[in-house]
Amino acid sequence: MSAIDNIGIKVIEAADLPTGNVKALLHELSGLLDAWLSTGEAASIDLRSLPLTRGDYDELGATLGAGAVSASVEAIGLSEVRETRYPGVWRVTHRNEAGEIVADLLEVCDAPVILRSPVEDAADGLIRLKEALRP
Amino acid sequence: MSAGNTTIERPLVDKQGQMPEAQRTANAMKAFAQDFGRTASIYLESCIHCGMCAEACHFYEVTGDPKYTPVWKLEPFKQAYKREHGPFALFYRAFNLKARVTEGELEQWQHLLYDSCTVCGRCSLMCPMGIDIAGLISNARHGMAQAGLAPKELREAADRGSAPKDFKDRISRLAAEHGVDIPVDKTKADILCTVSSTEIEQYPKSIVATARIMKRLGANWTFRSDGYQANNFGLLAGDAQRQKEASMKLIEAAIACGAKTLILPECGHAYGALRWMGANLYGKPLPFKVLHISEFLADSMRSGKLKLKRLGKSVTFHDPCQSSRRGGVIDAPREVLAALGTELKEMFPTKGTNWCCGGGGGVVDIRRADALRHKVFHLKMNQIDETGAELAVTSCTDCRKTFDDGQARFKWDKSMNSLVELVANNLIEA
Amino acid sequence: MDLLTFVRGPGMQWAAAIFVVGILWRLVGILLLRGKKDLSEPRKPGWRGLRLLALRSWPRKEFLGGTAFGEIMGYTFHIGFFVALLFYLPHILFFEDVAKGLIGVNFKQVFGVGWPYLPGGAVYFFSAISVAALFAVLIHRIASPVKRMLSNFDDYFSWFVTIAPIATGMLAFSHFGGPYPTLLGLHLASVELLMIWFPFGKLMHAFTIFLARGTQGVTFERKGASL
Amino acid sequence: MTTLGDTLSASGVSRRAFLKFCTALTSLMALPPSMAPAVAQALAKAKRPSVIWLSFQECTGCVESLTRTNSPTLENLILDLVSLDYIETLQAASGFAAEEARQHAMKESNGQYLLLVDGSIPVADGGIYGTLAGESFVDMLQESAKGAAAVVAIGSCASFGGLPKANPNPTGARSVSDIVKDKPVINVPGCPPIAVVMTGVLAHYLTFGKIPELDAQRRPLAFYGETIHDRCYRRPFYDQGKFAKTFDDEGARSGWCLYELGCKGPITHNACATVKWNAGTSFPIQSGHGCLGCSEPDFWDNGSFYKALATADWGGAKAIGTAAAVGVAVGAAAAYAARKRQNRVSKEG
Repeated sequence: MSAIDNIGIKVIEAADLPTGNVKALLHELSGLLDAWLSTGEAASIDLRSLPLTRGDYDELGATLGAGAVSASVEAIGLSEVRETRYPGVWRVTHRNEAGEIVADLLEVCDAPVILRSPVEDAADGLIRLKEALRP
Repeated sequence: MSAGNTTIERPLVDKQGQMPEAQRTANAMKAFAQDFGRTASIYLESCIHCGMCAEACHFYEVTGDPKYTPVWKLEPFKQAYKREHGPFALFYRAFNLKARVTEGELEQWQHLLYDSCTVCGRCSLMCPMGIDIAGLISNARHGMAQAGLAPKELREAADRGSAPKDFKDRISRLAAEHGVDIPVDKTKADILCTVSSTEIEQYPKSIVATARIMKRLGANWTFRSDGYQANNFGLLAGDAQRQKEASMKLIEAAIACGAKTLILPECGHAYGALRWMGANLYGKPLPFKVLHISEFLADSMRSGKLKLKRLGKSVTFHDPCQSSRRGGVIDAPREVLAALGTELKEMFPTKGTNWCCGGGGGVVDIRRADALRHKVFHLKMNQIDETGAELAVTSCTDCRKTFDDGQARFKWDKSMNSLVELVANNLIEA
Repeated sequence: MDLLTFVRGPGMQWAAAIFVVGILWRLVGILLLRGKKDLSEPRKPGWRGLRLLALRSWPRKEFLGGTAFGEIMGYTFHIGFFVALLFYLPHILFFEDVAKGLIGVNFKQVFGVGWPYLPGGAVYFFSAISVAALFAVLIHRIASPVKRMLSNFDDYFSWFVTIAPIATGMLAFSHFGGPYPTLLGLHLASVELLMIWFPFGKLMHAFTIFLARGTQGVTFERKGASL
Repeated sequence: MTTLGDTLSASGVSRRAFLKFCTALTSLMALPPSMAPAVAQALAKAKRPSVIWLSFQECTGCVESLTRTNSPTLENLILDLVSLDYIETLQAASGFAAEEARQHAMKESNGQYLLLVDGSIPVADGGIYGTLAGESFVDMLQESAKGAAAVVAIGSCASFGGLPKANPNPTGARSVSDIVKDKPVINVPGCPPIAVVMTGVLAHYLTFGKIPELDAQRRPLAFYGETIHDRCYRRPFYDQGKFAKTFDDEGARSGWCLYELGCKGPITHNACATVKWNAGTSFPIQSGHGCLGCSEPDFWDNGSFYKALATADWGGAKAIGTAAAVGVAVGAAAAYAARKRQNRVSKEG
């Protein structure tokens, strides 16, 4: 990426300009939140399937803000889970070992699945715990 | 197809000459072909079937019958053109996109091209594409006449040639009767006057009036028995040969007496026949000026030679289609009426868009067309009544015949006056 | 070769060729016919007569009664159609390409400023009123006894080839009714159908109107007759 | 055949990691996020298919785009999942050993393996313009396709013939679907296709064991269902009529639509506008250049990349000139014939 920067003409990255898609996204989020509260049906939006520019992402971040919880999960790369200012709306960003985003989601639920400890891992953990207890 | 409620004594279609059907269509095609050419082609290639010309036609206006749509009257001529002469004629013939003209079709179109068309040109004025439909109607009539399918009355009148034969005796009797000098057959004269056969038969006073006016002006004028009839039944019937014969008589008579001006009488189509078609029949520009008598009166007025008493009456002028709308003589009669000190109350519509009286183009002479013509006449009566003028004036004998016939039939309280007689009766004697 | 590639390539080439051949064939086929010279003495000397071209474009008040519908619908269609055709950027780009190809001139060089254009929404509106007027006219053509009697295949087919490009253009613009490439392909196909039919039907009135009004204008003005 | 789940857990990948992997895969395959559990369940049971990659008349752009040697990413992880038994460009073995490995793989999982092809197949002069170890590409493809469960044509060359097939196509280049008629063929066009799209298609086949939904050109609808124009972030400028006139005018600098500069976005089906290139960095339009339409058939022959989509090829001045001449000539002939016929008819009728 660095090579591009030292080209003479500085092209104003049009991608920085917000395109107004965020407003539509917030409407959808309010709909999903409403559905979750009334039917308990969780849902999530894959941000990378939408034509969002960097300006849109910044605007999204600004409007959703930060809530009470922010967690990081270390599993084949870092995954950040942050609750937004609106409880029940979570921002989950998965990265791989190289730090590149492989999935970027907005989840509407009580708590994103990635935070829960899977039963299989717990079973393996139990085996290891018992071994550690053996003298 | 029968015109309203009158019973039809004779067969619907008039036919002349004993010839097989194929011969009639061949003759029609022969005449149509003579009228093909760039102008007819430009017009016939431009119709977009918008139907607006019907809105201008008085026959459609009073009947609402779609068959009276002006451009529909051209159908046989248009068919012939598309098959024989258009840029795609080869394909029209090869795939028979337009059928050949049939005799049955021509017969059917006799009613449309004659009884229900006064060739008044109002449709040409309306056509958004600028097609001179009236002009093409005259062309179409050539085919009908050549095929021996012209209405009986017009065919006989056309074949009769100049009438009445005893023109000279009639004029001398008239002169004696009215104590006015009416020169006939002077070898030399500045002005050759002409009459309409209708004037001789029905309105002799117009001739006397003309004579008085000429005498008052001290003009060196004459009638010529070798060329006196200005109205042209060849034109009305669509017989180009008869039309030429009639016009050539006038032209030769004028040349014979060395006239510098030829004055046409109060007649609509006579003006068009000589003023605008004369030179083309003659083959070279006419060596004399041609004037409608209303133009001559207006000129005399303007030059101060003619002084008129002031009538002080309200007047409305009916514009004869051929001289006004299609001929361009619109202002002259109005100048004369002004000189007569009348208050002109124009009809609506008037001048170039005036409704036709319904009798022009030979229709007034076709007996079987009477019922249809009478329907149209209502338009005229309402129009004139609405002006509330005391006097109704026009400058065409066919119109006067139509108005008199209408007045008699509908017991109309108004009667139509002739401009020339009005002028003659109000001359200020020197 | 899919539809869009065909209509943008050979389809357009053939349509343009037939369009040009047809129009010139018909116009030359008319103009080279035998003309008759008028020997009568004109009422006003001098060759004039093109006033009728303009005069006949506006309805007379005496005729307004019967013709108001036709005039209004006619103008609504033509104005809507030509605004959409001449002020929509993709169309302008096509005409500029043709102009540069034929006469090697770019509109900008000649007038210093590019050909003005309207935003898509405005063009869509003009197209819509144009389509509405066309439907009104079709219904009138069927309902009115006069028009129905006069009408033949040419009238209805010409109506179809005229409305098709506008309708498909609107669909393509709004990406409605199928994938865009197909809609654009249909739009161009309908334009090519119009170009192919144009010289052989009543659409030629776009050219003959000047000839016919001109001829009547000259002959009538020569006589001082009403225009 | 060990399942994928066994392989992953054997290599110490926790269930949570596997779940995260499936979420990423679902996003990759452009499926709705709610599908992640279904993907996980299917993936756990999937068997590691054998994959054979044949490279024919190609520029290795597709392989380059797929492997993206500069940074190992999820794509490599996918490649670890499948046992890539033969890829001539990347494999260490060569010559007889390589051919032997390929024959072995084909025999071993006959009817099961996935055949990936990039590059077009020259058929002119008996396929002489493309041979490997004496065997022409045409024969190699037909032979390898016999035992394949499905064939994936990677890149515009394999999908539609691409550059080699561009006019005048001296080698008689053909696309895979022109030759393989009896096997399901998935086209993944693009010049090259986006890495994520390639792995997404592979992952889909791998996860669900069947072919994703395809459009008329056999392209997966998940990635090629919509045009660039439909998903382009500059679309609002197109609708307002704001167009860049040159590549560095005020319009271009403020990111206006590139329609006038020849962008083929409206007629090009691909996922560049959303998935973007180089892990979401950018895509041609975002970098200021119009889309070339590289995932559409014969895009090389579809007119200049810099002529607006609207300017169809109307034939040029010469063609219109000749047409005009022909029109006048035929018109004159018609008028002449009409005059002659007029003379005849006006005499005899």
